[in-house]
Amino acid sequence: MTRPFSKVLIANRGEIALRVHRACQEMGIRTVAVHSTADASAMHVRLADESVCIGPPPARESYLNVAAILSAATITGAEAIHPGYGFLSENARFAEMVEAHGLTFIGPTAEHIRMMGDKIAAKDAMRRLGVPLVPGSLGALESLEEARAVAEQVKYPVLIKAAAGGGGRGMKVARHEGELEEAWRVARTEAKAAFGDDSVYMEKYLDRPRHIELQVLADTHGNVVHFGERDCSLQRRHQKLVEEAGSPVLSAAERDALGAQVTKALRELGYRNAGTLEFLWQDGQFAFIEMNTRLQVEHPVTEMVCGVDLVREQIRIAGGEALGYGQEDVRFSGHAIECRITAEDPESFAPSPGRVSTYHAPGGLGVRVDSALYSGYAVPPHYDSLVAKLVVHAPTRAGAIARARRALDEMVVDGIRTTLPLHRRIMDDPEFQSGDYTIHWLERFVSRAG
Amino acid sequence: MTRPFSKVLIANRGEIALRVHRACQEMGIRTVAVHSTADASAMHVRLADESVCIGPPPARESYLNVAAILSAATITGAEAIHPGYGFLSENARFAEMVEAHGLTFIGPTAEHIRMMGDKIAAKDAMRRLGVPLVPGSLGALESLEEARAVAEQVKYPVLIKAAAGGGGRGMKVARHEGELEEAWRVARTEAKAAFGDDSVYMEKYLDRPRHIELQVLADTHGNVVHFGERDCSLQRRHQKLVEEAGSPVLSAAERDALGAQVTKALRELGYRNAGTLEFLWQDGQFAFIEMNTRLQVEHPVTEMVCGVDLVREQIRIAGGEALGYGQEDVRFSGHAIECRITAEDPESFAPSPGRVSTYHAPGGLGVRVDSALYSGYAVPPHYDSLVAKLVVHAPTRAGAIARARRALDEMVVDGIRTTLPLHRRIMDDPEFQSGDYTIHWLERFVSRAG
Amino acid sequence: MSNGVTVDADAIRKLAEILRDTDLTEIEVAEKDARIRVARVIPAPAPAQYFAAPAMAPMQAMAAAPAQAAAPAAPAAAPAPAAAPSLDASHPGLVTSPMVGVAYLSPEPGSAPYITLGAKVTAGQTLLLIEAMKTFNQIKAPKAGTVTRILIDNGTPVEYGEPLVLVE
Amino acid sequence: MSNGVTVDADAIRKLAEILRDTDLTEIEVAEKDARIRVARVIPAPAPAQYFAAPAMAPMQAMAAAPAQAAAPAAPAAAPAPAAAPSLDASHPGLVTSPMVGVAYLSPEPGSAPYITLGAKVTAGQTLLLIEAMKTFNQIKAPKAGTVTRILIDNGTPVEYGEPLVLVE
Repeated sequence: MTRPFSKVLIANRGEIALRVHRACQEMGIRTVAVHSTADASAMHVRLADESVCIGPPPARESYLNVAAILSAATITGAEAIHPGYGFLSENARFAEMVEAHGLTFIGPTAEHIRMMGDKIAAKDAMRRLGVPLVPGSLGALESLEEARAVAEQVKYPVLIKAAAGGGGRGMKVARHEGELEEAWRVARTEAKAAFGDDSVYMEKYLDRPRHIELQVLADTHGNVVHFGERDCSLQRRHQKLVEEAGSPVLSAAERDALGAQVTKALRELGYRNAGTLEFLWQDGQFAFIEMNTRLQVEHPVTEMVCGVDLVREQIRIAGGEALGYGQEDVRFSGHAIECRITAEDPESFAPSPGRVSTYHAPGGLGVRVDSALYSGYAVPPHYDSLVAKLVVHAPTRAGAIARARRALDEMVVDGIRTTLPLHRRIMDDPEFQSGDYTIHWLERFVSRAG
Repeated sequence: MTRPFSKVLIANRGEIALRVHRACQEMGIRTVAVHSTADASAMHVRLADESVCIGPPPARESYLNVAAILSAATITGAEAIHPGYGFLSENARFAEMVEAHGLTFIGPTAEHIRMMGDKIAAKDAMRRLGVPLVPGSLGALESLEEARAVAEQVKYPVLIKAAAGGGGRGMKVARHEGELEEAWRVARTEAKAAFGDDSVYMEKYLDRPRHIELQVLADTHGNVVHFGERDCSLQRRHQKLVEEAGSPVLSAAERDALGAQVTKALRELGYRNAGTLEFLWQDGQFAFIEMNTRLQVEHPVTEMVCGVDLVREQIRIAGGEALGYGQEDVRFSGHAIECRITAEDPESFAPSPGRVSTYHAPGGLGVRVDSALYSGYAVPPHYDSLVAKLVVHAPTRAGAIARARRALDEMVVDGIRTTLPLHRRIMDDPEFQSGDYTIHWLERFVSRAG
Repeated sequence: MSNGVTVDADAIRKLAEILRDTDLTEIEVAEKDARIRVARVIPAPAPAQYFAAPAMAPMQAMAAAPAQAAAPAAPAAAPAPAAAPSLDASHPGLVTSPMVGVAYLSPEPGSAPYITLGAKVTAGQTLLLIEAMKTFNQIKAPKAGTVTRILIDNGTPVEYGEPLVLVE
Repeated sequence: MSNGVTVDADAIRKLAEILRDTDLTEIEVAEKDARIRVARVIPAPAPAQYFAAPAMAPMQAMAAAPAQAAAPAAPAAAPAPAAAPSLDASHPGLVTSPMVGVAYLSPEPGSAPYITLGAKVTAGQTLLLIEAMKTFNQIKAPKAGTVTRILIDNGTPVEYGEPLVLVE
């Protein structure tokens, strides 16, 4: 068996730390877990071969504490660091420091992380590389007059967005010319406040788009392969709740065409490791919105339909191995759905940390659970509310929905409130079952009586 | 979605009752669980849409109580009965009575169950149909002289077996002529005592065979498709412990050749529903030993490599639906391994029923657990010791073994003794990893120090 | 309560507190003639809470319904009120069903029932019939006594062990 | 409680503690007329027992090893004896590591250590160094007192919160 490293430090917590640990263990690689004092009895700490406490509960002093993590890698003799998602996973400076310490960062180069972290630079790059974009300004808007001109050109409604933005902050819609000036001002003020940078740019506002993203792997030998799309349109406040592979609206030919454009672009860019290009899709048109230079929460749905272990591939690539297969070897089989179960009230979405009195995972054919829960575990209040990902796979989309429904019925997380009831409602909903939904669907669904 | 029945009674318990329930629920079919008083709080009872207590703990008075089960079906309005494995699943009389009550038996015809239940009749049929057999007597031996003549012809060592046999009773080896007479006498005496019938037959004794079986589905429209082989050579006292799909020794061409012979035979036989033909394999030669006219415990490994839901297919076939696909549509992908976790001491194999204080199922990519356990459940002492099937799937056999190993490490069944430690040892063993083992391997492995 | 039992509430509460604090499940304190024993069951999660409760199923409803002797004859599959008065299954005069089937209170449709509430019965007297597999099985009184409850309606499906009649 | 039961809370709590330490499930103590009996149900396995214990990992060994002040300097990654005396992390005089790194007891290789067992220290006096990210961080005494335990060896890797020195 190939074993690119003998020891890997996992700079994360929760289900994704466990996910990386599992891949490492199956590859015969020893793991080092790092954890805050709040996570001393967490699953990723218990299962890891070694563990190092790196700080107090606040993430800033532990999971975002670069010095502590690098020290932990040094004293344990880890050869590489997997950042998971969130935390330091898209921190170019961290990636640089890891390499400066003679360790391998399991991810892209710092240069590419930085490029894709700047939303304007990312779009510039993708435009040059021939990836379709939302019509809009070619970079930051210098003035209100320029904004007005661009809006005339792409036609209202338009969206003004912070160049350094994310999470919906510094983002304003102008539905007609009369709304433009205020949208311009507010977006800039918010951008300045949130990111310390008031650069904004403009895009045509799509009123009923879907969020469709493409998973890519690139090795250090120039091979780039895509693993098809994920439809992540079911979002609430920009948080994905349910993801599917493939998208109910995409044909194999459309997937192939987009995949060819994207892999060509990343090959030219010299990108390496895992990456995801996010698109808005409306009326058959794709528009690039951003690229995530890391593993995504929803990567399992891709693994289910392609039969690939994306984390294993990330580690192999970081170790300098060639993919060893081409685009023609990637086959898509059946349909997969992921339900993100969070420790939140299923109606108010109020966080619900606390002790899990009983945890029982569903089982059987086509059911995968990625979770760091166990009976007796206390979900700490300091971190993300994601506690379990239920992933199902079946030959058809209808079969996957039926499987998700029965697995949700078997799943027990007692002692805290979770979004399990909401997921059951979604799976039962005829509109969801029809596949005809946009990124606005879930907000309306949630606001309906439970 | 197709729904051949609106309500199905599951005439079984434990993980297989749950397995059938899951398939029904995903098809939109309501389920009726039957149970003994010992199983009132069992998982299959809790999850079923309806449940009926059919008798006291002894299986003879509950799970083998035909009258109680048929009454339960009648009073609940079930349209079909799935027998699972064991209990009444290969009872031709039960299948007849189910049909006589106007219900559908989810399985083969009583005639075929009866034919395959008689080991001599089964071999006669398979011989006529061109399926390869172990060289031996053409039916029951009339006399010691005949036995001697057949043994001369097929060459020693030979095996004398009860016609009505099973479970190793009424089975004796004669390694040379001097041992024949005693083997003949003892086998007949045991056969008489165990089965009330002293008919015996003779087979060439294979000294280092593998147990390889072929999974078949046949609909009522003449379509017969096979789903490849399972290697079940890892047995202790004729009980399978670990199963793999595919077999480490079989090439795709050999699988295709055997599959073609078998599907042709079953098509001629007019067989329907699921069935498994068991073979001994040695030096590239297959020899039919028996056919199981039901779902097998180890069916999940086939499901993993073929992406088929065998229970769903059984139900569809029983509902009169055509398979809807041909042999060319069945694809084999990767490798699957099943570990049967039993409530037994991992060294002495002493049964260990009792309360499970903590049950924690492993998760992540390529891991499936079929188990009726939950934290707080008391494993009753009345029934089979199988408490969980851990099934893993990976692109390669080595990957599947590594995945099984890490999943076994994550799995927790506290409060009772289980064979989890034994399975960890097997996965770690270089000989098992090499794939070079026979049906005798496990007995020797187990007898080695733990 | 001059010569009865003195309930020393304070002492009991004190013991209960210790029990809670210490993870003990039982404390017994005895002194001369007095003895206090406090115990608690560690609330191992109750089985019934482990799983998403399935919709009340007909058979489960049936199991509960017969316990309400005074209830109007409801359709067998109608959901029973949740709080049907329960009867201890080990009650010595309780006659339970020895088989799965359909219970009949009279020998044939339209005829008088075998028993009525308050009737005196002798040991071995037929109380009702259970039809299973097209045969009618007589369910007999295990002892002489008075019929104090009839727990099933005529024509009700019954499961094994289900309470039928109380003879006291 | 003249004619009631005397609740000897101290005795009960003491018995509870013994019960916990010994894994017993019941203790009964009788003396003349008095009798105390305590029992407990062994709780569902504590979290630490839920999972197949991984091989003793270096860092876990490190966490345990420093507690043995008198032990000979063992290689950092050597497995620690299971029963290292434990120190309550909330002990007021305990100095714990504010960072992950490597602890050094002297300013430079070969020089005299900052402190020795039994030394008097003043508040703010440097006790040791922790190297993290190639910088050496002085760990200072939080209060004046006597060094009663030194819980790490020179050159030992330490994790966040790990006990270093006890000043009493």
